[in-house]
Amino acid sequence: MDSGSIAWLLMASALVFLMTPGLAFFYGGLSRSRNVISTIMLSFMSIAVVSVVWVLWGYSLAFGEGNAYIGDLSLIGLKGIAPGDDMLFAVFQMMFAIITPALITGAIVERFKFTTYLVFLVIWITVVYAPIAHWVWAGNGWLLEMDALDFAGGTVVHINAAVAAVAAAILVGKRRSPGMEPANIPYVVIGASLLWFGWFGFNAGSGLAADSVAINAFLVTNTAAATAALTWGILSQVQNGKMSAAGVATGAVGGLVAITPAAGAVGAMGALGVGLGAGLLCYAAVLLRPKVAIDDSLDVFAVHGVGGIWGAIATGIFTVSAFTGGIEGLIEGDASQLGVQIVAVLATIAYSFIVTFVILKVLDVIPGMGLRVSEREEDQGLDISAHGERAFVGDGAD
Amino acid sequence: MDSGSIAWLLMASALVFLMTPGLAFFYGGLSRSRNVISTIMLSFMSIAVVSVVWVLWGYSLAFGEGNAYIGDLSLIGLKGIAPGDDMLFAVFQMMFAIITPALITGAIVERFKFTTYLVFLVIWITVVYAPIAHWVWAGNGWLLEMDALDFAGGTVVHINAAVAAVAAAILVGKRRSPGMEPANIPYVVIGASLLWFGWFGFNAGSGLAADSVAINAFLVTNTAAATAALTWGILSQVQNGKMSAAGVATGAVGGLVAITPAAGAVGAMGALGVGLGAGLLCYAAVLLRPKVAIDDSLDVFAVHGVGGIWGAIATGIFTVSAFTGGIEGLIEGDASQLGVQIVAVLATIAYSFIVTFVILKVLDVIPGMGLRVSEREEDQGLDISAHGERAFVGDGAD
Amino acid sequence: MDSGSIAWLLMASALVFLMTPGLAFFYGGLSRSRNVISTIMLSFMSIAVVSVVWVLWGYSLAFGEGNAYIGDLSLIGLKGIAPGDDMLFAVFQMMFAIITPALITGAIVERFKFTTYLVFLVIWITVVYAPIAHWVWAGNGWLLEMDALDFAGGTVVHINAAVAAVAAAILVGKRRSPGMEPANIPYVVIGASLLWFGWFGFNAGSGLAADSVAINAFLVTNTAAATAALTWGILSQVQNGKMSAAGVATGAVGGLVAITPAAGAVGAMGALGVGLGAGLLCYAAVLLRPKVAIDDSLDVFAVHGVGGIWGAIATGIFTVSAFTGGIEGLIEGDASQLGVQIVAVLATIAYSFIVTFVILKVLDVIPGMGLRVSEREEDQGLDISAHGERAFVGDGAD
Amino acid sequence: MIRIEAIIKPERVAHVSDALVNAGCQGFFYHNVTGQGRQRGVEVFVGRGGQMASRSSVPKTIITTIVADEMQAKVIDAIVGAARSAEGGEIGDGKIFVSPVSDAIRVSDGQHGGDAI
Amino acid sequence: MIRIEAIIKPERVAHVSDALVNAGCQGFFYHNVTGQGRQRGVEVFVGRGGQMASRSSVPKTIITTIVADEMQAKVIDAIVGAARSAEGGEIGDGKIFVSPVSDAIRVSDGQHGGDAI
Amino acid sequence: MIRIEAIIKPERVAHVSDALVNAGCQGFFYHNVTGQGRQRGVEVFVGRGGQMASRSSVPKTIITTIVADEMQAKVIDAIVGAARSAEGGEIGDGKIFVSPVSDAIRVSDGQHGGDAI
Ligand SMILES: Nc1ncnc2c1ncn2[C@@H]1O[C@H](COP(=O)(O)OP(=O)(O)O)[C@@H](O)[C@H]1O
Ligand SMILES: Nc1ncnc2c1ncn2[C@@H]1O[C@H](COP(=O)(O)OP(=O)(O)O)[C@@H](O)[C@H]1O
Ligand SMILES: Nc1ncnc2c1ncn2[C@@H]1O[C@H](COP(=O)(O)OP(=O)(O)O)[C@@H](O)[C@H]1O
Repeated sequence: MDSGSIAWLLMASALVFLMTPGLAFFYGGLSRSRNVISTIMLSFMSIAVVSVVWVLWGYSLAFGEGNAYIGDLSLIGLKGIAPGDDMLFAVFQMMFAIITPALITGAIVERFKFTTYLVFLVIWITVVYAPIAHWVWAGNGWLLEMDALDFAGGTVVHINAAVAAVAAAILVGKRRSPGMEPANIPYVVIGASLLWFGWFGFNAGSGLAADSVAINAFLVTNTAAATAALTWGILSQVQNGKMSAAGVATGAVGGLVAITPAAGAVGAMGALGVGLGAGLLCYAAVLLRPKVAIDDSLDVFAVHGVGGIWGAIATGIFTVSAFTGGIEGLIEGDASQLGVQIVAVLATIAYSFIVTFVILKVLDVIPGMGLRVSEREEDQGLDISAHGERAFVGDGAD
Repeated sequence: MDSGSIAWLLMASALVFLMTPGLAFFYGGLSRSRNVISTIMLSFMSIAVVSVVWVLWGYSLAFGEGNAYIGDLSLIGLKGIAPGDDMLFAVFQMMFAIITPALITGAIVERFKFTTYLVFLVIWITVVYAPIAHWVWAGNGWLLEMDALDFAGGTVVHINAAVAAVAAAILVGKRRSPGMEPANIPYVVIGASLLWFGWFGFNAGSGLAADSVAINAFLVTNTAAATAALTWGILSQVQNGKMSAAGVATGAVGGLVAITPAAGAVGAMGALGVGLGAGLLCYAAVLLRPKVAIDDSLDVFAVHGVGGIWGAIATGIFTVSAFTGGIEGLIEGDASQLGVQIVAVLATIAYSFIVTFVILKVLDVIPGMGLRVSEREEDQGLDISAHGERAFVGDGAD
Repeated sequence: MDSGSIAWLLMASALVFLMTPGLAFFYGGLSRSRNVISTIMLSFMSIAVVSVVWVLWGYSLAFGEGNAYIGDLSLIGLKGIAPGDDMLFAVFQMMFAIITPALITGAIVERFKFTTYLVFLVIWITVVYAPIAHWVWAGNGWLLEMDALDFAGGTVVHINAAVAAVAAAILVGKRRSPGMEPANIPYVVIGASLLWFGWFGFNAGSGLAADSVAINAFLVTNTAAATAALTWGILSQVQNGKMSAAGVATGAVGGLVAITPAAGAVGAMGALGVGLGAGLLCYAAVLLRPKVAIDDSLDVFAVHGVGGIWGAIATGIFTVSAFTGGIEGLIEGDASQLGVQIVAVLATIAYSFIVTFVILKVLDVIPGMGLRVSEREEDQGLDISAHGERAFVGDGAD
Repeated sequence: MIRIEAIIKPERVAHVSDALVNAGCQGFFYHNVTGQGRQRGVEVFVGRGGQMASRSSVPKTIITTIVADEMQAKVIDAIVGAARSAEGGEIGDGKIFVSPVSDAIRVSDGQHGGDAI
Repeated sequence: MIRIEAIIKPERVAHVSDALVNAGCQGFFYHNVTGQGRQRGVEVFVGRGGQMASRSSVPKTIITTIVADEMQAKVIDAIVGAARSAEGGEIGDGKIFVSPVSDAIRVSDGQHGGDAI
Repeated sequence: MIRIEAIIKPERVAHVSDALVNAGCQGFFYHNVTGQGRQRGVEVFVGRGGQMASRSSVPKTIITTIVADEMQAKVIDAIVGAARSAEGGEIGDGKIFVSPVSDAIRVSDGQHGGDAI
């Protein structure tokens, strides 16, 4: 890699890193005030845990030679990876591995047992994330071989996390008494802003070079996010006569999710379409969610699942062959890419749901583990019961 | 562009992007607590709205061929702009177009009707921002042809926004009962910090290359901001015996505004002068503002107007011909550049004020529009009345 | 420098800049609520003051030719430094000079007199920071000549600040009534996150190029931080049955401190060792601190001192000759580097402690200065008494 | 001596405190509470902001003043005048409660009784 | 008329306010306080999170309702039932205080006395 | 039973609560309010921090304890002693109000009256 691309990839890695604290604040602001710290920690600890796992064996399992379905242990401890392009790739990819399980946590806030979660993190990265990353991005991965397009991780990151979130929400059960209003809307907005900012690295870094692909990815990322945010805002205003800030922030995230797989395959006009669809579909999904019996508390599926699936399909629709070196989308007249995209989505959904479900079932019955805190701890709020801290201390004596 | 410059411009674009959330928090912290969300949303929605307008027709109007006064519609939808240098320029410029109207909103917080604001955004970018950007930065713009120096947008962004802010404050009228103390000083500081951080991209990216011009712009940006912050702090301490954190943050922003047009034309010593002047003048302007009948609530004119005008003039004074390829400043003995700078300032002021005034007058009388919320909504606070949300929910039940 | 390296260094400078606001929030969140602004301002004003001092004479004293112990005044006002590599180096180094005294302030929050602090800043940068920076990083500095390894400033920044913090805490005395719980844990987490984010620039920028050294530094920085955060989290959970978010954030900072001198000399496995050691040692130090009579309020020594010393020694242990161009560490069989590292640490400790102590002693007796606020001001909280502001204003009337 | 406590809309605090001063009130204090009464219908967005719900409890502010018995009518009139919505009185405008106080002491000089308030 | 004021654990507010509504309470309000009583033992991390300490004062919520005298027993029963810990009553569950109120006035229509509450 | 309510400077809470414990007070609670009285002159920066203004209302803390009637003098003395400014008493040090309480109930065991406080 030339020094310009190294500079951009270093920076893009730092940007993707910042997305996880951004997510921590996004989710933290949406929780009720007695669970703000615990929600933040669910994301923040993903940085600590996954960084270590990735260096030790995660990268090797995801990107080691292996076979079409999983890597191997040849690169354990990053053995044999000298400072250079491969190491930079390992670093950039690490940031993706960090944020993916953090996304899941939106479904289980305010009641999941924290220590069990830490164990879950280790296992999930190993047996769910690493294989799916291998399928999509490793040279010999079976989905890559099928020419499935997933520029920056729509399936690996978003659909994967969203489906795992549903499995986790089913198994941990509903919150006993969910708060009504989000605790801190400014946190939601700063969280969404940091996510958006970091997503420039996520998408525009995924071409692994500072070149015209990166420039286009940057433009379409911003366009789709803005379009989806605006769409959500207008829907909110029209339906309720008020424009929810949390809603607009959510719309932006939905747009970012949807453009992720397509960022290397569409232009600005395609991005408008992707963003518009994301705004409409995620909005509808969030409205429908309370009608479902599953307490996916912060709407992980409605945003990352619906947005991610829409993005994967939209990639099949809007793909411009000029960007993809020949692969055509539906609009250009070729429906076959759409089929490939759907296979990739379905495979991810099936694998992620089943394996996540099994992991959690097992953790639930292991003595000393268990998925759920006690009633008392839940009532008290996890900030005090699991972390021994209060988010905001402002009484006279302090 | 080589890959190093692409890397820097991608990053600079992301940095300038982050300035608008930074501004949202800067302004949000200065508002009273029942209007924190609404103040944040005035900035945040500029990202959503202007990003879309820019891609659709804004960029074309600003940078299409056209004539000396405005571009044309040849680049509508970014048609014909392949991924590459031009697209990168369009992205970088988009971030400037986003933050400019967001700056205006400081003058109208706590009472402007949100839906009207969204319409205003679309119109203002189209008929005020795009033409002025064309004058100053398009190859055939009349101010560029005059050799007016505006490295990173002192006139286009700051003076323009400040003058529009005055027009808007006049038309929307005073707040019924302004809060006394800012709601959240830490937000003001983090906002100012993100602005400062992003301004490195704003100024050091404006040379469109990772080269010695960028390095110098980076240095002088920091120097002017620090000098102005320190100047304000000392004035505050001497006059009141206490040093206001909001004041120091404001001083920094004033310094950043003032160095913006000069960042490509002065060295470190010039930056000290620019910063010192900005600190003194903005401080004085903020002190004088309550004596004026116009409720420019968060002192947009005192900071961006006064700072911007000072910066444009200072550029005429401190310009070093070694940086500008021959153009000399007053200190080097040539007064003519000062004259050119003044023409650019006056043209911007006149155009921006008149056109903004007319736009708002028209919006005020269109049925269903109107500039101002009802008394009841203003009393209740716009967070609840326009956004259906409370910034901080911390009562026992939540 | 090629444009890729310029791009990276510009960005790295911006990243290191952002660390100081990050620190402001990290420390601000750990204070009690009536001192949040004042704690933030102690860091923030370091940006304003040190930026100016650095340009005027600080850089010259640190990196001017001079002798083995200090630079000279040849580069005063950055005279003769044309825009280019040297200016970029001056900018990058400026950011280090800014954060170092800000680190000290954790030891003196809630009682140190603000105006005296500003004077202290100017003197300390001049007579403590600049010489030590010269020893370690200037071409003719005596520690550099000894081949002491301090890649990114473990001694210059962290040990130096920590020792000065102890001197300051001794002289200013204990707080009259320390708050029990931190005022705002989310601020602590966002502060730590911005520190971590910025530290990528701090360490991976210190090789002054976008190359394989930077890539490795980036990887080991993240690895050590994550390992230390995880170590602290586990210790906290095992000892108390709860996992403190402030603790995990502190662990991360400890890991970042420890890897700083080693980032150019170790690989990923070495970073795991450095991080593990940092987590264990800083945790132990924080536990022991209350047993000491010195009120180093926010544990500057326990984190930056202990972490920094451990990092310097660990560099002697884990250094891999492949990275350092021949210098071997203890594990590779050469104990001599360890000796050199210890000399560097001891010299820094002795010089920093003694000179800081003397400076403060003198400031204490100068009429109008003095180190400590009045009892009344301390009781009232420094936010109101020194800054005339309240951090959070949320009562009905506002 | 009596305590007069008014639970009002937060946006009316400034009006009410001005009215108290005009009515000759020596001192008072206020703080925010969450109240529930007949008023239904502060519509707020819930969750991610997709849909609105009506909160049964709404933010209110309580303003409390301790006055001499004979001030009761005057103070209540002042509060009612200032707290009532511009539109002429509506549900949720608030309530005033009066209760007995047996003594008051000023901390600074230890003065007791009526002189202390 | 009487004021019934219950100082309870914050996490019980929703239960208690439901119970008040069921007991026929017209209105009430609540806010957070910091309380100190016999309860010792909210363990919190201090400083940088290295060690825990027991806070003598703990976060509590006060919920207040003004009711007619004859409601006293019913309301108190309702509160006790809803505020007591699932486990069957423990230190720190809170206290209820009853005190006299001499008048109530509704701001919107100026109505006085029992009809106003 | 009486309620003793002291409105004091926030920075004195720790002193006052220690004094209450020493005076044998079983329990108490406190919360922040905004108060207005004779005290003028907390100077705060307004707007962007260019100029200062004197706030007529200032942050205060109310600390409340319910005690047996005979404790009145002792508790008031304790509060006055702890709340008065080091300098020996000044405007703004606060006020103490005493009012009647008719009953107290402990939630955990349902105990009534004097034994409950
Ligand atoms: N009996 C009561 N006890 C305590 N607070 C009450 C009582 N009745 C009403 N309130 C408070 O007064 C506020 C206003 O009362 P509400 O019934 O909404 O409207 P109105 O003031 O028109 O009667 C409520 O939010 C509630 O907190
Ligand atoms: N005499 C009192 N006056 C005021 N508040 C009290 C009094 N006694 C208790 N409280 C409050 O009630 C809360 C619960 O009391 P506590 O003694 O902890 O447990 P219990 O409710 O089992 O007696 C305390 O936090 C305190 O704030
Ligand atoms: N009559 C009153 N009713 C309610 N609160 C009062 C009354 N008088 C004073 N206060 C409260 O007591 C606080 C202190 O009173 P202030 O008049 O400032 O000084 P002092 O305590 O010296 O009289 C005020 O902030 C106010 O909130």
